[in-house]
Amino acid sequence: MAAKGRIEIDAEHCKGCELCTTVCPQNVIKMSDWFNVKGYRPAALVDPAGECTGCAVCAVICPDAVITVYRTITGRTPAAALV
Amino acid sequence: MAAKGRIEIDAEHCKGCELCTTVCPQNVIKMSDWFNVKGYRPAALVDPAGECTGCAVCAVICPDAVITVYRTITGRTPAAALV
Amino acid sequence: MTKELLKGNVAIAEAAVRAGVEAYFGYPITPQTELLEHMSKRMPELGRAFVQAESEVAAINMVYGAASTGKRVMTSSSSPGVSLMQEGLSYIAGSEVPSVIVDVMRGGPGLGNIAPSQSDYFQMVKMAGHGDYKQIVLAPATVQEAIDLTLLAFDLAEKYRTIATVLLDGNIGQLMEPAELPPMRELRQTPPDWAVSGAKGRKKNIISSIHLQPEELETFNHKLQAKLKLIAANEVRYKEYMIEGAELIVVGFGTAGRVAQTAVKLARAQGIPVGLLRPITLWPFPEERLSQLADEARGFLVVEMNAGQMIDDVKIAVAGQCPVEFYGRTGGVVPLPDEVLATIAKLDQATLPANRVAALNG
Amino acid sequence: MTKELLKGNVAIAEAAVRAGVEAYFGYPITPQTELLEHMSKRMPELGRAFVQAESEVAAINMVYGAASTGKRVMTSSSSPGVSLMQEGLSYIAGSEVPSVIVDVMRGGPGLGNIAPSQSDYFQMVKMAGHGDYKQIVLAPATVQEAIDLTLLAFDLAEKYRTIATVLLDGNIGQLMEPAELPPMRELRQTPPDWAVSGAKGRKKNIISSIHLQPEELETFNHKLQAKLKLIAANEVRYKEYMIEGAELIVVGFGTAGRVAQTAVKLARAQGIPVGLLRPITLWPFPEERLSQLADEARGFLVVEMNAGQMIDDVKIAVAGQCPVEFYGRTGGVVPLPDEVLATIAKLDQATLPANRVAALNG
Amino acid sequence: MTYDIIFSGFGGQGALFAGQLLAYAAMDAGRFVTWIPSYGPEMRGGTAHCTVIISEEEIGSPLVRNPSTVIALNNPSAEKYEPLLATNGYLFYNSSLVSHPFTRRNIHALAIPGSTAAAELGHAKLLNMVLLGAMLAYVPVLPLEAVEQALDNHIPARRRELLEANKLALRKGIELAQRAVQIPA
Amino acid sequence: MTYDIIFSGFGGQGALFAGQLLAYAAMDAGRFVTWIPSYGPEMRGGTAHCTVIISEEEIGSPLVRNPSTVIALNNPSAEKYEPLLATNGYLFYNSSLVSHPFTRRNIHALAIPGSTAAAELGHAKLLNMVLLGAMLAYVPVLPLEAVEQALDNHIPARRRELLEANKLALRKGIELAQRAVQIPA
Amino acid sequence: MTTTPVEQLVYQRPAALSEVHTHYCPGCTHGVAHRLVAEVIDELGIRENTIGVAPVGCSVFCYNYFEVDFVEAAHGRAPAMATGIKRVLPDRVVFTYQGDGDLASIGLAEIMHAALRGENLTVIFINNAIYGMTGGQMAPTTLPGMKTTSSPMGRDVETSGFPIRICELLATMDGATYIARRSLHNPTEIRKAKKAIKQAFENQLHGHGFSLVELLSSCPTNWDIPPAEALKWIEAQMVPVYPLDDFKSVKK
Amino acid sequence: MTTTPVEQLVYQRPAALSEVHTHYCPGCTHGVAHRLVAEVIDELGIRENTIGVAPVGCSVFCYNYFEVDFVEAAHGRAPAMATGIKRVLPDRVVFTYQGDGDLASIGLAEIMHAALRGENLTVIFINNAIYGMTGGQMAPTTLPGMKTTSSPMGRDVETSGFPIRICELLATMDGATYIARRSLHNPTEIRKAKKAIKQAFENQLHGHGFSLVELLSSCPTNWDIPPAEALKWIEAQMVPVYPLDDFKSVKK
Ligand SMILES: Cc1ncc(C[n+]2csc(CCOP(=O)(O)OP(=O)(O)O)c2C)c(N)n1
Ligand SMILES: Cc1ncc(C[n+]2csc(CCOP(=O)(O)OP(=O)(O)O)c2C)c(N)n1
Ligand code: SF4
Ligand code: SF4
Ligand code: SF4
Ligand code: SF4
Ligand code: SF4
Ligand code: SF4
Ligand SMILES: [Mg+2]
Ligand SMILES: [Mg+2]
Repeated sequence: MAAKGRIEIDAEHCKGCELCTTVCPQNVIKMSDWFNVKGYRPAALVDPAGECTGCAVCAVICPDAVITVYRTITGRTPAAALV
Repeated sequence: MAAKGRIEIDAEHCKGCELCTTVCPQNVIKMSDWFNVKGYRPAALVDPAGECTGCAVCAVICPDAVITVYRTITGRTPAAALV
Repeated sequence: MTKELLKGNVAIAEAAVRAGVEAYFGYPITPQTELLEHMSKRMPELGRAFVQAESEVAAINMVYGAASTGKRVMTSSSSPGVSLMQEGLSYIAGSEVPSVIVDVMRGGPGLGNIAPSQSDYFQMVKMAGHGDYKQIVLAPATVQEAIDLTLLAFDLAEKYRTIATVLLDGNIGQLMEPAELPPMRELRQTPPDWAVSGAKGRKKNIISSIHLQPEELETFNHKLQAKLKLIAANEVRYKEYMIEGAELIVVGFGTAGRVAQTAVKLARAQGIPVGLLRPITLWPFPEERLSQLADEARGFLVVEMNAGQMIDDVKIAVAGQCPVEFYGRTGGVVPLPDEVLATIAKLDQATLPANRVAALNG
Repeated sequence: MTKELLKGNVAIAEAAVRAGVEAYFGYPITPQTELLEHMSKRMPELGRAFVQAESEVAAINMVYGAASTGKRVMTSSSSPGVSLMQEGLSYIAGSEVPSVIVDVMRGGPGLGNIAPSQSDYFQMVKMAGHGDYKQIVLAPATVQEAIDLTLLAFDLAEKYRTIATVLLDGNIGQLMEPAELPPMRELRQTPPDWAVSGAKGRKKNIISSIHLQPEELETFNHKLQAKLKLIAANEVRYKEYMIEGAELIVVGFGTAGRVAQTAVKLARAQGIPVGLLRPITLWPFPEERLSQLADEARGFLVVEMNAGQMIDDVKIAVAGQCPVEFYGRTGGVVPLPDEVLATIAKLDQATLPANRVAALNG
Repeated sequence: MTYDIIFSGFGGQGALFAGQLLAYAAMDAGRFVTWIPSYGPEMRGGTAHCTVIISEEEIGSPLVRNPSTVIALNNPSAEKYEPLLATNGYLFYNSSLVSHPFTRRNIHALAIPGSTAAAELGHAKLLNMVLLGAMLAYVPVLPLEAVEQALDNHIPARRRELLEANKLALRKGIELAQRAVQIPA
Repeated sequence: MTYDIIFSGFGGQGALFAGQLLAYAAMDAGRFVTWIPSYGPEMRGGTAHCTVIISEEEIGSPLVRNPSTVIALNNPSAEKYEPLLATNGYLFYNSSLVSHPFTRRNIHALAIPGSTAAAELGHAKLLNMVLLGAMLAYVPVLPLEAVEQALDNHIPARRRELLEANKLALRKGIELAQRAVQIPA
Repeated sequence: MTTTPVEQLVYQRPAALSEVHTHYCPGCTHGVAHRLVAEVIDELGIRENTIGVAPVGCSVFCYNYFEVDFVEAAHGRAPAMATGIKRVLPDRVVFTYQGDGDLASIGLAEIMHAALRGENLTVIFINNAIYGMTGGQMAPTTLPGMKTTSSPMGRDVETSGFPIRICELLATMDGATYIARRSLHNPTEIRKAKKAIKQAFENQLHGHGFSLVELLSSCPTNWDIPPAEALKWIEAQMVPVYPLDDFKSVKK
Repeated sequence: MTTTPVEQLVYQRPAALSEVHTHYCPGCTHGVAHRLVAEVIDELGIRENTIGVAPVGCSVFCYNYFEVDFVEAAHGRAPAMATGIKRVLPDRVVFTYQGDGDLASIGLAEIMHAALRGENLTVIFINNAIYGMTGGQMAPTTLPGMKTTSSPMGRDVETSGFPIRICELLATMDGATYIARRSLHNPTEIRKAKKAIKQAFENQLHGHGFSLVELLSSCPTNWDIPPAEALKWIEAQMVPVYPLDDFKSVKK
């Protein structure tokens, strides 16, 4: 009963600290190679295989609270927010 | 081997707090009925029977350090100061 | 209301209570302790806040916090304690929360002694904290004035969102005189719109003294200076005594002003044409009135219980129009009328116009 | 010795080291932090005392302690930190232990900002602590002066057993200029006779600021005031620029003085007869020299990086002989030469004698 | 008429209270009045004194150099104030304790055996009232009744039980004053 | 002759060091010189700039409103200083990053592709030297040799290994300046 | 029982956190601490009833980052200022947010006395072992041997003393009711930190008295360690000196 | 072996105590504490090598009572002043003598940081549960329910907090090496107090670091209890709140 997830990163407010990339268990967050207006390379979800589980671990560590997490659970009533 | 003692009270610097009188085991310190220049009734050794042992307990408690204690020991080399 | 025989310190405390002070924070120090002690009894009785702070530094910052909510708050101390409050005062000035401070001055510098003095003039009037601000300084000379000025301090503090201080020497704090207390005021129910109180149904409020960009801080300072100008224009207070026809002007505040008043009376009895101006507001200073008087006067005598501090402000007002002499006692010594009288007589002699000297000699 | 490119803050620190400072106590604060950081490296290296104190209150009291032993000691801070030192400074003044304090001023009031400012003038010059004292206030305008005045501060502090301060705005602290450091001085070996050091073979020494009896405290205050008079008579320092033939006098210290200097040069180029007096000692203030200049001058312009503080002292010196105008920027904004030039030009116009106006118009 | 009166004694002898009582009486009588204590270091154990000024006019200085009247409850006070008393001034001293030899000829020094009288009245604390009474006999600042009234009105609750005794002491003072030896006379 | 030069860029682009290097060179050449940084809030992450004044005479104000020369390492600096530059002043900008459209006709704005050049030279940190070199090509404040000498004398130990690279960068700057497009020309 | 898949929002930025870019350096866990506090405020529904007290330190501007009424205190005096507020508005939730220089150095007397008085306050204490704001000087919490700009040879305990353990100290005081240390160095610890913060606020709501949560936090900039490594450094270096625990938890 | 009886001096006023009348109230145990310190100074032979730091409080004039070099500190700042002295004269013996208002209220940060830094100082701390000098206001050490001139209804722990236990607090600090509480309420306890004071000075002589001896002391005047009863009050009321013990004793 695998959960499928997805995150949105507010790239203009991301500071490119890379913390999310180090904690994602699915290893689906990568740093972009472009700079945002503040001069940082923002993180981005790179998840072609749909491996993100929506576990929200990335959001838990993001110091700038720029990650929004969604999850689709097949098979049962969605759980309450986890954080 | 009883020790015989004696105290001297610097009456002009005594503040008449009475603490010495409350701790003397031989009960040989009494408050005078005259006033010193500072307006206090000084304590005094009243020891007609020579009961003071020179135990120095009075000196230990005197907040104004106005008591000097002497002791005569018969029978052995005098001990070092006790306090 | 009838008069009661009241001690200055207690009168100020009770006046503050009647004025509706909702929180008092202070730390014991002689000679203002009766003020704190009175508060320790009255405030809990009335269900208001009293905290004996761990220090004057903490006390002034408690004032800062409570004042940020728009409540009426005060603290009191004496000279060394007030020195410790300077950083806090600067923050309060920088964030414009109304606060009332009472300073019952004692002898300095350092630990000095607890005898009456006026040597906090500079630190209270010129503003001792860093940055450009001024605080209103009210200097009572009688117990009744101490009461009235305490009330005024709360009103001015709120009207202008500023620090208002009551500055007295230990003598006025310890003095008993008949005086009348005001009736108990209603407490204000709704906080002013700038106050913090929880952002319920409105944008959040922030109380802060930071303006990181110099230009922003300068804009704030312009606003602050404009307010200070307004206060200077509106709130000057002083009392004159035998000023009619006076050719010599004595200037003194608080106890020194009272002593000078007796000396002026004695001098007039000797035919010396002298009058007294007793500043009630030390800031704003009655500069304009003194400058007017200087147009006509032969000389000024400043009497202070310090080594000469208010004299700077008198000199600025007099602007060289006539001599400004000084008589001061320091270290808690209170000048007595005969000393001041002798100084007046000397000034009289020294400034007699040539024709009168001739007349006297002739 | 050759010149080095030195930052004001570092230059002061190293100058103090060369002057033989044996203990430094301080607390980090921008814009003086480089000073403390330099000390944190240099002092332990030389086996001397460096303590990062828990606060400015602690720092000044550590200074008080170490100075009581007769050793050379110093602290440094910036405006809010200096406010916290006021009680301690009053104690030090009251017990006459030589101490050196550096204040690198920033914008206020309150937390304000960290940009350069001169708004501690009152708190440093008028003395912000309680009681009647003054401290020597040296105001460098260049890095070389910062070095030289730091040395002088130690010498004067010891000579007069007083507080000597070096007062600079953040700009001078951050500025780099070529300057020459003095050679390393020998440390003094024997403590002065008033110092505490253990009562070995002599009567005990006491360092204290208490004089419980008002008369005793007054006697002490007389002694203190006499010393202050002596300092005022001996230690006035200032620098003049294009003062020959000047009809208008600009007065400014530190960065404001430098900016004014450029403005004066530009004004002279336009034919305006203006000169600059830059006080180097703010206390004692060059009152006499200004008063002399006022005899001849058409007007004064005081330039400060505050809302107008030194202007009081200029007014007292000028004593109404001619107008005293003010140009100030606050909140960390640094005035630029063109602004000052414009103000000079305005003052020139406003004070032109009637005949010259006629000549110009005619 | 302005009266300036100093009350002086050891802490605990009641100098401050006696002065306050007189101040209350003056206030009740509609006069201007100031009461100012010595405060500070000398208080602990040492001497306490206060200055009371009573006048028909607004009072300037609450302190005087040369008081017109002094009440000296102990020897140091007598020593201190003899030279300061105004010419023709009155000095009432507690002759039970004071041994100071008065020498000025241009003052009225009245010996009042206050401590003895107080002891006789049953309470050492009445000393101050005895001397205050004595003063009232010579210095027409206020009538005895005004002071008695002030006692009724302003005596603190914890001293209430001594109310009558205080009044007796005042009267005793008057009586003693009337037969007191005056130096110089 | 007095030169007032502002170096401006992001923190980390080396504006402050470039200014300091020039100041060292000026000092070694016996000139009067002041170097003053912006300090404070804008430093963290934001823009850093410094003003260098080099003169034959004693320097009064260490700050100027209208610098005669500006080195702008990033876009905000170019935006900020274009309007402030003195008439006929020089503005050297890092055209690899700066997109600001210059509009003033009475200044010399020179596009120097500094970041690109620095990258080519092997180290992004050389950007500041490239621009400084460019400036030396147009503004006769000091000869290149003086600046190179200053590098030898004053470069901090931790940057020593970049010494030669720094010199190369200076020369590269001069070269780029010589073929730079001038706006307005 | 199977239902049709629904995409659900699992995490979003808390409403009590303002929609502004903070001035914190990339990867600085001040930001994490802010987020946790904001989440707790949201969950407890106290946003409109809360007053925050900002310190002097890197978090000086935190008044801009929370959607609650805020005051900005003098360096170290936040507990005194909070006391002033709480005493006149006892039914508001008042919290301070303070760094280690602010709370443990210059403001030590104020925090201890607030605890001693049992002020009904919540204190969020950010221990990053350094003075961040002023450029990396030694703090009372700096580790032995740690190099800072004012201990260039490393903190020498002989002359500069030992790291201060605030929780251990405060736990000895009768007035303190909840004293806990947590860390922000990984998601698991961050979740625990949030629980502690929540308890510290709940304690105040229940009128229990003084609560403080110390959070071990990173300063990548002044430690000169990249953000992710900085978190490892917390775990490896700081946690041994500053053990994570509840030091006091009194339910009344 | 019997010898002829010789009268021997058993006790006399210590030489380090000045021959002056103190200003302390009759029966105030500040005097006892002074005597003990003076005796220890004599016994250790350090009179000419010692510098004392007086506080602001009833013992403000203690510089007049000891025959050693002395400085008088600002209220609460004696540990800072002592630090300043000790850092420049490390081979001198430096001690502070402080009351509970001085040390535990306004000066709490300074004493804690001196301990934290492990300053090699000796602190004599007089806990009399009151502000003596200023006329009997509440101190941080005032007992719950105790009436003072600033807690006229008795100290209410809800609003005024709990008694501060300085020894327990300081014992948590790594920099402190000897922390002990004793009492002056009877001769036995006084003897124990002296031993502790001696150890606190010896510690400094051996360079061990920060030592503090807290002494429960009477204030007959402001407690309004006669001297002898005041000592009983210490035993009955204070000792239960302030247990007598060595809280820390590290030999290096
Ligand atoms: C009275 C005073 N002293 C010093 C400063 C300078 N100052 C600002 S922030 C700070 C230290 C902040 O460190 P910390 O509390 O640990 O917070 P962080 O920046 O590490 O989060 C200092 C010393 C000041 N603003 N006011
Ligand atoms: C800055 C400052 N605040 C307040 C005072 C007033 N003051 C003098 S002594 C004292 C309290 C002393 O109490 P404690 O330390 O307990 O000593 P004790 O008199 O009981 O021995 C206070 C508050 C002062 N002198 N300076
Ligand atoms: S929600 Fe979990 S799996 Fe998805 S990106 Fe974030 S950390 Fe990775
Ligand atoms: S943790 Fe947040 S700020 Fe850091 S890189 Fe990831 S999304 Fe960006
Ligand atoms: S020495 Fe002992 S026995 Fe003698 S008087 Fe003193 S206490 Fe009493
Ligand atoms: S203890 Fe000392 S001061 Fe007290 S009564 Fe006895 S001798 Fe006198
Ligand atoms: S300096 Fe340190 S604590 Fe401050 S914001 Fe940057 S990383 Fe965070
Ligand atoms: S007031 Fe108390 S502490 Fe002070 S001397 Fe008197 S009894 Fe001792
Ligand atoms: Mg920190
Ligand atoms: Mg005490």
